[in-house]
Amino acid sequence: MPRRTMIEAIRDAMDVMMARDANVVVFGEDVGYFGGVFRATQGLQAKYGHNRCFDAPINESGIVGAAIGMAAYGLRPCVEIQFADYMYPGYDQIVSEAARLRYRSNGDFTCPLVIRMPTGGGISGGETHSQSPEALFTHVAGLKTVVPSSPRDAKGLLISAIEDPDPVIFLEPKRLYNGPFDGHHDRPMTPWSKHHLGEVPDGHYTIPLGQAAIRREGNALTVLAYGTMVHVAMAAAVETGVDAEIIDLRTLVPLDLETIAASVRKTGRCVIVHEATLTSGFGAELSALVQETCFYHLEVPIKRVTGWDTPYPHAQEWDYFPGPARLGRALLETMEQ
Amino acid sequence: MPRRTMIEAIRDAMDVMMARDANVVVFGEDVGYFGGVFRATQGLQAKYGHNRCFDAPINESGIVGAAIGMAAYGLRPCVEIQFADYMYPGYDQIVSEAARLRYRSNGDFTCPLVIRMPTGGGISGGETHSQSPEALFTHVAGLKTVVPSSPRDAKGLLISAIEDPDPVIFLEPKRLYNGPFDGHHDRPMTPWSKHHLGEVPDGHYTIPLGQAAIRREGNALTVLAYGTMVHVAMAAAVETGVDAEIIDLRTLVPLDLETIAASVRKTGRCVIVHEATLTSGFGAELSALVQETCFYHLEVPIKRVTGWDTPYPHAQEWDYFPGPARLGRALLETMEQ
Amino acid sequence: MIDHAPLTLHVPEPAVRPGGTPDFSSVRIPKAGSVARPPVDADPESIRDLAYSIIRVLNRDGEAVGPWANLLSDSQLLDGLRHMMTLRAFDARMLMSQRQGKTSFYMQHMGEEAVSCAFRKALSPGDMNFPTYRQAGLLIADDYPLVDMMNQIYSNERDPLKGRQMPVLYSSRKNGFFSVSGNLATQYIQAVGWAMASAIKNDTRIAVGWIGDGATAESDFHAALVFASTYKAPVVLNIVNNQWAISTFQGIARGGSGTFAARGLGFGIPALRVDGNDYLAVYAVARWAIERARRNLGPTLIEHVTYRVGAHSTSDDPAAYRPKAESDAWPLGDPIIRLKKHLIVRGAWSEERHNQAEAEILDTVIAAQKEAEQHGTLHAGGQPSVRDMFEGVYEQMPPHLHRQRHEVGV
Amino acid sequence: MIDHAPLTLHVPEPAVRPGGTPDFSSVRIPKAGSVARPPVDADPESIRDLAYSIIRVLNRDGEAVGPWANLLSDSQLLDGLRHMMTLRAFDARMLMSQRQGKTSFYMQHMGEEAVSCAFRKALSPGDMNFPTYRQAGLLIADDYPLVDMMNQIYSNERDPLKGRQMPVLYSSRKNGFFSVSGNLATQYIQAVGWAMASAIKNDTRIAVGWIGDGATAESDFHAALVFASTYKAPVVLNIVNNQWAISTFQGIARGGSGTFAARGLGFGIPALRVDGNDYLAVYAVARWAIERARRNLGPTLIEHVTYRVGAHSTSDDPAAYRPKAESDAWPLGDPIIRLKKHLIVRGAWSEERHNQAEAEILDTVIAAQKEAEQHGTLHAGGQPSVRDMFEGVYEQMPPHLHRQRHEVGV
Ligand SMILES: Cc1ncc(C[n+]2csc(CCOP(=O)(O)OP(=O)(O)O)c2C)c(N)n1
Ligand SMILES: Cc1ncc(C[n+]2csc(CCOP(=O)(O)OP(=O)(O)O)c2C)c(N)n1
Ligand SMILES: [Mg+2]
Ligand SMILES: [Mg+2]
Repeated sequence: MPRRTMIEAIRDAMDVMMARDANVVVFGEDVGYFGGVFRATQGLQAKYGHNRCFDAPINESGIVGAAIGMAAYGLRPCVEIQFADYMYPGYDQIVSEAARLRYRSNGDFTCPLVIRMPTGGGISGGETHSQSPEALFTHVAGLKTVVPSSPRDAKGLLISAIEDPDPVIFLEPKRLYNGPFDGHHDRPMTPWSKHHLGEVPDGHYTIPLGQAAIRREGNALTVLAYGTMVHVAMAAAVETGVDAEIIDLRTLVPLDLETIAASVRKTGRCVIVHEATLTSGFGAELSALVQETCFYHLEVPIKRVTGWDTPYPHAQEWDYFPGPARLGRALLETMEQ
Repeated sequence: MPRRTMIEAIRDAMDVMMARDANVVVFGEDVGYFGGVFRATQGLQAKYGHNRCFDAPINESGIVGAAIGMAAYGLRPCVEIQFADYMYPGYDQIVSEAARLRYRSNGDFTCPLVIRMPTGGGISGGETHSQSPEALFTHVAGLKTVVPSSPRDAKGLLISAIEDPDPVIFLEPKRLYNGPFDGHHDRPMTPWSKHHLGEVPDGHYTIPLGQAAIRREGNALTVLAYGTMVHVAMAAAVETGVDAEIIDLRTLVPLDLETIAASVRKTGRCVIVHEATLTSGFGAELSALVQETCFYHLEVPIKRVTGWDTPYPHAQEWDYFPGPARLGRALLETMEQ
Repeated sequence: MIDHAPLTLHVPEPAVRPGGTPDFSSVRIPKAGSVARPPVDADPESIRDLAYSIIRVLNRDGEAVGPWANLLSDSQLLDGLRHMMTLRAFDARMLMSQRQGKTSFYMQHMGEEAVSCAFRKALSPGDMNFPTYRQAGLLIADDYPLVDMMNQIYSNERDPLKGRQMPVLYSSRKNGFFSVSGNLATQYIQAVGWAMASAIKNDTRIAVGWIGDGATAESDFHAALVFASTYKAPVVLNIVNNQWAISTFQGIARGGSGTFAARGLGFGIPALRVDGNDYLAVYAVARWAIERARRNLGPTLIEHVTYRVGAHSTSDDPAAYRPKAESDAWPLGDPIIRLKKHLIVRGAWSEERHNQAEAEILDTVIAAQKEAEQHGTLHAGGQPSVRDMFEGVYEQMPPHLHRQRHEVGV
Repeated sequence: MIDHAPLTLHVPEPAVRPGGTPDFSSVRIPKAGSVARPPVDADPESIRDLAYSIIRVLNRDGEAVGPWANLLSDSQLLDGLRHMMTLRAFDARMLMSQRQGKTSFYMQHMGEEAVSCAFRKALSPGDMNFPTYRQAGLLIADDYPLVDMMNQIYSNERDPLKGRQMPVLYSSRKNGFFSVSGNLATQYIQAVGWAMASAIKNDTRIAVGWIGDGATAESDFHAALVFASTYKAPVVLNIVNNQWAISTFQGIARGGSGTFAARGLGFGIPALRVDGNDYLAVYAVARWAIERARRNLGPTLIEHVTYRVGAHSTSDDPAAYRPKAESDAWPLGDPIIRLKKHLIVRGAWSEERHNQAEAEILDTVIAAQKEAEQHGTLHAGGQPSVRDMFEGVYEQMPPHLHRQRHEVGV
């Protein structure tokens, strides 16, 4: 099976969908001729024409707002926000318009729209190229929120997202674009070609939204992770020797609560990890749900291991980032309690 | 002591501060001559001049952005967003600018800014006049988030907010403007003049940010509430006869976790109530924190009683609103477990 | 810089406030027929004066004059009159319903009826409007059933929007009427996006954006103009300048620019101002702009100069912020009276027929109202279900909403 | 509408792409000295042609000509030259540092040095700039220590911003340099707010906003123009049109409008275009606009026409999206070479002195760099502390941050 980086897989998903469906259009800042600052759309303009893949003015509200109009017309726009940190100017269009159009019009108009955005830190990007704003989407009824952790998932999930009849926020952990980064920033990087989930089938396939994947089976403890943190969790489990079951959520809304609950009922212990700021992060929702559904199976408190409640710093990046050492300590503490 | 409605108390807070500090300025849509659609700023332009209280163009990003510039200059702007539902166009300025200015400039520039916004439903306002977006602020490092539940608190907290050296989001439950609404929408409304917290001292006083208030002592169960839900909780406790301790959080960030934890350790049971959508609402953070700090004291699962994961509907308002009946059932269920 | 006088803040204020005497003498009103009609492919730079004038067709004597006249037949004009009268009667009844507690909220069009009624008639089937809450004339002039509008306003069991949306925020795709948002200006850029989609698909349908004078200050107005200008989108962008936002006069949004239409000039977008109380002028300008869009010549910005005679909504009382007599002093008159007069001058109408039509229209509106009320009003009779609240958030209900609906037992 | 041809989408494209031959022959460059200098209180409508021309002072022969000339003495011009040369040398060293891994990121000014260096000299103490990431000339021309800039770039133990902020996003209140945001355009409306505050306080200080051509598409650009126009804020709003956003040419942001300056016209804001590679012209136009603001005449919009010779940042390679030779073909030349030539023509400078100055400046920059590097670079030597990460989120650290800091044990 062909090996692809996550960027290649994402590009391939758009390519496959643009070829299959003339209503799929792709635009955003620098995505046309140049192919995007992370090159996710490279070659698409040349292949499908200026009509289907083009540069947008630097106006995130305009990008999302225009895409909503296109979606209402009947297209399936898949737009790029250059960094998730820059989605805020478009947040009103996402929350007040895309998310509620079907509901408020009782299905008279709908919004099949995908908004891709690179997310997460680890690239020395400071406070404006590192954020993980997923919780700002999961709170909004009407949105689906997806965070892939591998090339194979990224392609299958993105195809599902483009085919979905409702707006999907597609958060791409940029630190995973080129390899399964596990938080060991001081070690040489493993490329996707050496990882089994770097195997990406050609052509059309989907991974359904709303299904988690168990990345590692274990009996002692459940780790809930998504995106980059899946790989950090794998490293932490190996390094600590904790018999952790690692669940890759893949989709935050809708959430695969069944898989989560089954695992926590089995292990009785749960650690949640994400890169976003702690307070009101998606970990809070996960913690609340696990507590609500598995209360009588929990042996020790659920722990959250996350970015701190500060902006994402430039120089102290690795102190902010919840890496394998910090997560490993949490795993051991949870086992020792 | 004088009795005031919550609107009068809020107006009085601005009046007191404008009189004390020439750097306090007030502006927003319709706040000048007219005094705001809820009349919170009525009379301030006449009293302090067009320089200190004026109408703004309908541009929430402009209102917040200009206020940030003014705060950086050295003023203390206290601006109004007409409805919390309309803050989204200004969200970028709040999150990316106001919240991070002190941090990113290492205190070279600061942002003493208050953003007032009417919040919550119960006025047949449908999806765009009813929202409770507090969790979208609590997730953002650098912001403080306040939700008063009475005239007395509203005035004291707003004065604290205006005097605070950092940006404060001040969410005013609009259903409380005229009385301590407890969710019984079919009963005649009690005015603030009949409620002891409608007694509002004249002149300057503060209620510190970050201190919760116990509104009702109880031993059987702890209810965590804020804003309108404080009064709903009071009604539910009385109506069910559950010996509930009701904590009015008043400030969500910084949070008075000590008061919360002490209560839950005492009661062993906790119900959280808010009007916002369930998923990733502030209740999730509260649940996670209670679970983390009181795990070994919890006898039954923490319950969340909230608005549903739908937009706020127009006709089905009272099915959406977590009223005393629904909360009462949750209290009883929590006691029965 | 010690030699400079201190700076001062300039805060624009309307000429008069309650207690004062309205005075519109400074408002320049060009003579009907006096503004040239350029070819639709004129260079925007060559017609920039249109952004500072007012295109008018009906003169004081009720005659249609000048290069923008003579586009509509008697029967078309009679239709137009009927639409405007229907909208006004509809508004009056629904205002009353709101006061009677049959719904929560209402927004009327008094004085602005010509804008949406006339514009609608210049469009073709399949074109899509992105309206605000004050363009119900688009539906009425397209013969959308009054009873369905009322069902929506009442949030009753037949409400096409299932009680989810506030009154007057209609939606009707098949009438080219995009779901109205409660948020200002958001729909302006969506209109541009829809138009871009039509161009991408090599369609011939065009889009129409609508915005109020106050809402032009919103940032999405800019987004729309940028995108429309860059991609030459086939869209007509309407600004309805009814002189007031809520309590805020248009000077706060307009600032130092002479007109709202002028905003288009910085984008190379042809910009026209039209007498919004002149059915014929609105229609003529609409036709011109729509033809531009349809011929792939790109966007046009139109400022409709009109006046909001009533309150902003049922939630405010304009007496608190402007003189009561201001609407009477408004120099562009009433659109219904002006069209009626024109039709009489044309010999196609009379006072008697007008009175009769008024009575008939009222009957029609009342009949619709009775029918709607049989299906319930906001707090009485048939209601949308609680189930409807949970449905339609997504096409397929996800598990968490299933759980929540189950919790309620519906 | 069956008789209409199908619509098509217009997507602007630059004249040439890699492989093509750069051609700026369609760019209208007015003769130096040919644009009139109106009084600062001229009616904006009467000077709208300034938004479509280019104010230039230095002609091809290096002479300063026309009504905008003769404002600066030899020594002021020599200072200007030194500032620009320092900025260029600084950029070169820091680019190299970035390539050596001493920091994560850098953004250079090559070709645009005149804009910020000249503008700064027209300001008075206390005035406040709201810059983007490409106006370090504002600091250098104000004699801000190079070593402090480098400390920031290196995020080292002396970084005034404690390692929190990305390289080049400086902040220096005392130099009238507002904390640079990583988000585009947000600071434009903040500048207007700061200016309004100054007016509210009857101060005499003015504010200056800065934005790039690409970022004018952002909505906060509109917010700024609306507020500036409405409140006649004492602010100068600069657009640095360096022809490119990242890979996106200016046509995508500009659309059908002839120029970026034209955007101001729809707001009644006087708008000027200036040769951004002409130190004297930038200074003259800055003086004009600043005087307008200071005299309470309100905002001015200035489009600085220049060219980004280097990459957008260290993260991109322009060869991927434009011909390599494009910068050489750029018709406005190099700002340093032009000012140098002018000074030689004036008899105040020579090739030898220039070479000597270049060497001296390089020495100064290298000395600063050595000093900075003693305090560490991004991954080596002195570092800001982990404690610094937790501090400064609020004035007083709230309990939850205390707990988190405690968890880390710092
Ligand atoms: C984003 C947003 N901000 C504020 C409001 C509140 N609001 C509703 S209508 C209105 C005034 C709009 O005035 P204008 O655009 O002139 O339209 P008109 O009502 O006159 O037709 C305001 C401020 C809103 N609906 N949305
Ligand atoms: C809100 C936002 N969107 C996108 C970006 C990413 N970005 C950084 S610089 C840039 C291009 C800006 O171009 P221009 O305004 O012309 O400035 P220049 O770099 O040419 O000086 C982009 C798209 C950003 N920083 N902020
Ligand atoms: Mg209006
Ligand atoms: Mg640029």
